[in-house]
Amino acid sequence: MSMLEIDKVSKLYKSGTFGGGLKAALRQVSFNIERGEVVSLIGESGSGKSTLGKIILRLVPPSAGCVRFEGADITQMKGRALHEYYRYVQGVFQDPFSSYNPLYKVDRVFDMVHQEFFPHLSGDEWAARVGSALEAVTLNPGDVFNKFPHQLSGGQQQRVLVARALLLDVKLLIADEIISMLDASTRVDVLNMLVGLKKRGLGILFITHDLSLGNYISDRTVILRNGTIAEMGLTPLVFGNPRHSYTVSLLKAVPQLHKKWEDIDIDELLAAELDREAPALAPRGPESRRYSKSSLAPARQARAKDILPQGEQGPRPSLMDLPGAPWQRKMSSPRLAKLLLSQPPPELVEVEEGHFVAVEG
Amino acid sequence: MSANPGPARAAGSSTPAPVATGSPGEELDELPSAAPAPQGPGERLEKGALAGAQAAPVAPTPTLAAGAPAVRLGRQRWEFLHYALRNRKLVFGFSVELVFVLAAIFGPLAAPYSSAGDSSSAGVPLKDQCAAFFCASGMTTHPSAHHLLGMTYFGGDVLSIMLYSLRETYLVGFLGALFAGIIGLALGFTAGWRGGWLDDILQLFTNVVITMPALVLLIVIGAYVKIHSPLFEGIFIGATSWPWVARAVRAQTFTLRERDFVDLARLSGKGGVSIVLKDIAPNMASYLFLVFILLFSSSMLLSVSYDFLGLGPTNVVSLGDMMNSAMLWSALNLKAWWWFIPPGAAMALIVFGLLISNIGLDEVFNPKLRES
Amino acid sequence: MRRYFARKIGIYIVAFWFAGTVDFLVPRLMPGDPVQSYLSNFIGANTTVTQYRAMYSAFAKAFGLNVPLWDQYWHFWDGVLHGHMGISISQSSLPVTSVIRGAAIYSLILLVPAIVLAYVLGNRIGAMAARRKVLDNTVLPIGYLFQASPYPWLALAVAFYLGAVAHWFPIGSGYAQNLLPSWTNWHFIVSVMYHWFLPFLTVFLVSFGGWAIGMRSLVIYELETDYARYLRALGASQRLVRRYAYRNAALPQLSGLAIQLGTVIGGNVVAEVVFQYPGLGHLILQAADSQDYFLLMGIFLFIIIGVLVANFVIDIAYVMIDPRTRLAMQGAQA
Amino acid sequence: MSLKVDNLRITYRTLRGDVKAVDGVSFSVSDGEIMGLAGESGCGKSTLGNSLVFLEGRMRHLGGRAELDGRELPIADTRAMNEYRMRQVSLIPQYAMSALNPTRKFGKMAAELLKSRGVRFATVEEELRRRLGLVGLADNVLNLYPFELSGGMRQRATMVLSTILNPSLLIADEVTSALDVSTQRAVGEMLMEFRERGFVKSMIVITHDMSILAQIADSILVMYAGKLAEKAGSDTVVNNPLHPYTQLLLASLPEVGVRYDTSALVGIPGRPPSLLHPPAGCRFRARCPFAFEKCTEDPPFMELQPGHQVACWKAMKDAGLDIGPAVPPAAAVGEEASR
Repeated sequence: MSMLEIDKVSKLYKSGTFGGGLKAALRQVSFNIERGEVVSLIGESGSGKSTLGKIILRLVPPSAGCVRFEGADITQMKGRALHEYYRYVQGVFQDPFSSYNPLYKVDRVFDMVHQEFFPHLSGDEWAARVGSALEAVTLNPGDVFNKFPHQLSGGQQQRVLVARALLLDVKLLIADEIISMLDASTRVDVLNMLVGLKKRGLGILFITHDLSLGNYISDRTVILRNGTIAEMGLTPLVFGNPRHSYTVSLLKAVPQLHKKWEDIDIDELLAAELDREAPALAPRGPESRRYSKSSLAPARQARAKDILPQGEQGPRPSLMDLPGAPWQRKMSSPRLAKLLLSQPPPELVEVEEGHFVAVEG
Repeated sequence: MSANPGPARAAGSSTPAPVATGSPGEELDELPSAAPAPQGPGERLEKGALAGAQAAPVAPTPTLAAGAPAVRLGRQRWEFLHYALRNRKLVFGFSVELVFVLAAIFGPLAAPYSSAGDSSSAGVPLKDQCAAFFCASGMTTHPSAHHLLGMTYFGGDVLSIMLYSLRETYLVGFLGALFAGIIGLALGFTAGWRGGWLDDILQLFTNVVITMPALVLLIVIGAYVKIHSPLFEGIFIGATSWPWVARAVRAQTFTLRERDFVDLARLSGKGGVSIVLKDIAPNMASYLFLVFILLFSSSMLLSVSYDFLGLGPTNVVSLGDMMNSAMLWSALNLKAWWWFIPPGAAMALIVFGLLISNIGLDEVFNPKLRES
Repeated sequence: MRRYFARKIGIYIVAFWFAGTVDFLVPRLMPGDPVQSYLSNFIGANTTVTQYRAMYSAFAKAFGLNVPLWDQYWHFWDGVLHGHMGISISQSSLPVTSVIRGAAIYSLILLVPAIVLAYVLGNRIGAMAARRKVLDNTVLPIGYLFQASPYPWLALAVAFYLGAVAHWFPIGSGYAQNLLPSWTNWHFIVSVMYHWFLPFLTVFLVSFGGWAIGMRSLVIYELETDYARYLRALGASQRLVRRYAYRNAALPQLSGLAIQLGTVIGGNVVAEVVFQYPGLGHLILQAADSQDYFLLMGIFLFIIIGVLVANFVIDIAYVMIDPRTRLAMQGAQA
Repeated sequence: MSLKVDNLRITYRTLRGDVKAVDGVSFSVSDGEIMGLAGESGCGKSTLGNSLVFLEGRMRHLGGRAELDGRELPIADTRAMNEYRMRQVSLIPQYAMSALNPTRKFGKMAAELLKSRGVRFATVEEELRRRLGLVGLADNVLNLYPFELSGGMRQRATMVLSTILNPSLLIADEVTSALDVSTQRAVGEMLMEFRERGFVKSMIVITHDMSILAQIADSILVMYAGKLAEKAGSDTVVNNPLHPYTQLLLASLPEVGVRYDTSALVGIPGRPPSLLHPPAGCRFRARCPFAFEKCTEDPPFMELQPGHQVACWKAMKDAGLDIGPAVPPAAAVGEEASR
């Protein structure tokens, strides 16, 4: 049994100004996380990666599917059980500053854990625990105690939050873009610290949009696109031998210091992109993907224009506007939701051992 | 904090939250992933609602509805004090308030014509015969050395009556603000925190109450039951003036709820009530303080109107009552301006002082305004 | 669009139902017996108990109070929806609806121009204050002073200085007492206008300051937004930037107008009472004093209807001027 | 020589005092050059870039000058500067996604903006449409409100509008920061295309992301704590950095293919100094592993190799320059005080 099993998790959001539409943030996503494993969940904005993180942390309920932690379905947990769950699964978020209530001193994040989970521990015992947790994240207690959050650097803030999680008997840490707001010079230290924790047996779900970071740190990689898994597997396989065109195009778009974009064939990238657009059911994607198609050379553009969905010419199409969709505007949300959820995601095929790719087209 | 009009901006950009480094330098520069402030119509509507709410009771100080500041309060208390003492508006407003509050507290003791024989009940003279407590000469008189603000038709000393009235007006204002604040906070927090159908229902309720003209409603109710005490008047005022508070608090809660520290508190096993009280509410503290000031002013103004129309408590005298009897006993025709101008002016000055200190506080809370 | 308005109308229906129910329940749930207190006006020293009982049951029947509460409630709404609001006892036993009609016209000619003018002028001047220091330093304190003034005081001061002392305008009544109300009589209309001015001025002043102050802050806020920064960075004229700021600031002000209505009506009641102006505000207070319950209920419901209609008009106006609401509601995005 | 900035000093007013965000900065950008301006948050790069277009409320010009195409930019004079904005020097702001008036159709806003700059919309409308097409926006965006466009579409519309009058210099402030990788590439290529098509002559691209600059910039200027650290051609900066800060920064960037188990990276310990009261001498001194006594003195921004300028005593020493004896700290302090 895996430590964490994500089983056909779907999430629908209401969209549109007056909540008339529905958008599928996740569609039947399934994968597991083993004990002590670092899994990176990579996706662009709108891919549903943060939503999945929040579902695992029980901050957002899934629309369908379930998440099991050591066999127990966490989506049904309440009260005591949920409280206990948080003993083992914790999270750190993207914006370190926003993670602290600016009115309180940094110590409060530790105090809350003390009150809620270890009320029986005396002050001294607790201080000793906090000390060793801080040590694990290579922080000096004197640097953080009795300070307000704004007096710490972003890197320190994130370390404190990781230390807070370590105070519990944490087995899985959801790290949601935890270094994307840090300065380049301090990022890698936080990454290295996570690696150190992994060596102590901590499982980590490392959520990021940055492929190089995912590659740097993880054992396994899940590439999420528009709420479905495009490719997943052992990190060296996914990055060394990407099989899904989306993964390929992402890798090619990553700005690199020593390899110019020009040396990467944009046409190939474009073709892959357009192929992906074909199925009418592709839920409304992040607009972002779309402009990789709008490369500037007129010839290419003309080509792109013929095949582009209408959205590029005007407002983005909502799921409901897509031509050929079996439903139109008048359908009530519950039915629409059912339809959306019943659409199976692309099938995952194991192309080599430990490497799964979604079947395209 | 959240999204509303005012130099301090909403959601995305308002909080000058240092993101990456936390060094003093951070405020000047790029916050790489700072999301652009949302521009959806939803936000707009909410903003409008708030602005209107602001406009409604007394002073629309949209800056505070912009809800920027709170954060600063806890962060640099000394800094807050530093700017507070240097803010002329704040100092002016608070001085005015201090004078009137002192007058309300000690005034009756010092009133030149307080009833000598009945000092224990000096604060509650019956209103139409109140004159009897003070003096008994006969006709309205101009202000003079003996009667600084003149005398009423019944020979009451205007200054003395006013000093007694201040207490009642303050009391009703305070009670009204208190009740409106309690209702508004409770509903606003509940709706904002829980969301979903409960939010829908509470919003519907809020929207319904907001359309009710309070004064007219009170006339209807007053036709059947007389308001006998300042407490009742305060409750009534509170019961009709909370909706904009509820809306504003709801909107603020909505934005604060999205903050990561709220999620972190949940991950720490905290319950909803505790999170609202310990994490969300304190972050609105400065805003709530300003809200209370606005409520206080609007409650006092409302109570003056009620009392003026004879809908107020029957057994105490208030500033509104003074104007009421002035009108009833044709002070206009008698050209006895001293009968109604001073009480109204006192009221106006009190509220003016509150509004000005409100702006001052806003400037102190909100660093962006401080600059200019 | 339909969805939006359906929602809004839903709110209005609930608001109307709420007001009606308050209207219905207050006399029935409040301590004291309205019939009894009403009868006390007629009872002389020589009224016998039998007479009293007969009178009581007659009036209870007339008021419809002799049937179970649910039936009363049913009748009440039936009456309201058919425009049967009973008869006014204090106003020569005329039907309540016609009494209201007679007074409503006075209130409307007072309120509508005052609200519109205060809104338009207040916004203009507020926007101007946002950019002119001199104006700012004068408009702002004056605006706050108006806001801080209690309505009765404002009304009394206007009445006293412009009426009783300066004799520029009359105070008391809505027209010269020697004229019979007739909206075709030129003299009468002039007289109405003449009497109308001071209460109008009062109601105008009541809300003027608030708009000016609100607009000033909103414009200042808009001038700090990203689009304004961008325009300035590209060297757009101050005029353009201000015009955009003004237009965008006008939107929240408009929804503020809806919320303000209750307050303005309160100010209006006070002004009508001070000036003895024969509008609904004056009338409702009279009805309350003379315990003319049908009239009281009728006016209350009428005012609520007025507020709701005004709200609806504002909703429509908002949708017309804010493209975001308008287009979003056409389902372009939904 | 398109842009020449000489000893520019800009402060930024905050509650705690004036932040010396740009502290004596001199550099130049030639015609047709895309200069990347890199640095971590709070180093003053945005302030520097924005000050060349529009000094916002809290920014103050303390000294120094900027010259564009031989004419001095009156950067301290907001009014006089107006004439240059959009025509000579233009900006794609960091907030490009929210830079359009929410209640005006894009076309109408563009027309009104141009009219207020004395340009008849009709004369540029055709070109505007053409350029919108170039960035993948169809004609009808002119008839749409900003909220009908996605964030990325708004950003591109802003890019086109900012450059429609073919400014000599364009400041692009963090235009790629909030974007996904595939989008970053598209936007980066658009910027290059703008230059190639002559929509803008030269460009300053401000970003914290060195790898983007490695892709699109001709030269890179690295800032640290309000001062210039290094400037050179982008290949030189990436492959042959001379300033320890640049070296360490580049070494800490994970790249695709780098894994911790094969080649662990290290960051730079410490944090940048506060710019309220910046320390004397080299500002990177406290974090620099190579710091020596001389570093208590302010290093000059020197051209050590053709086209390669660095402000670092160690680099100068390595280049065989005589940097003179280290001034004893006490004397340095005294000198500081006497100024």
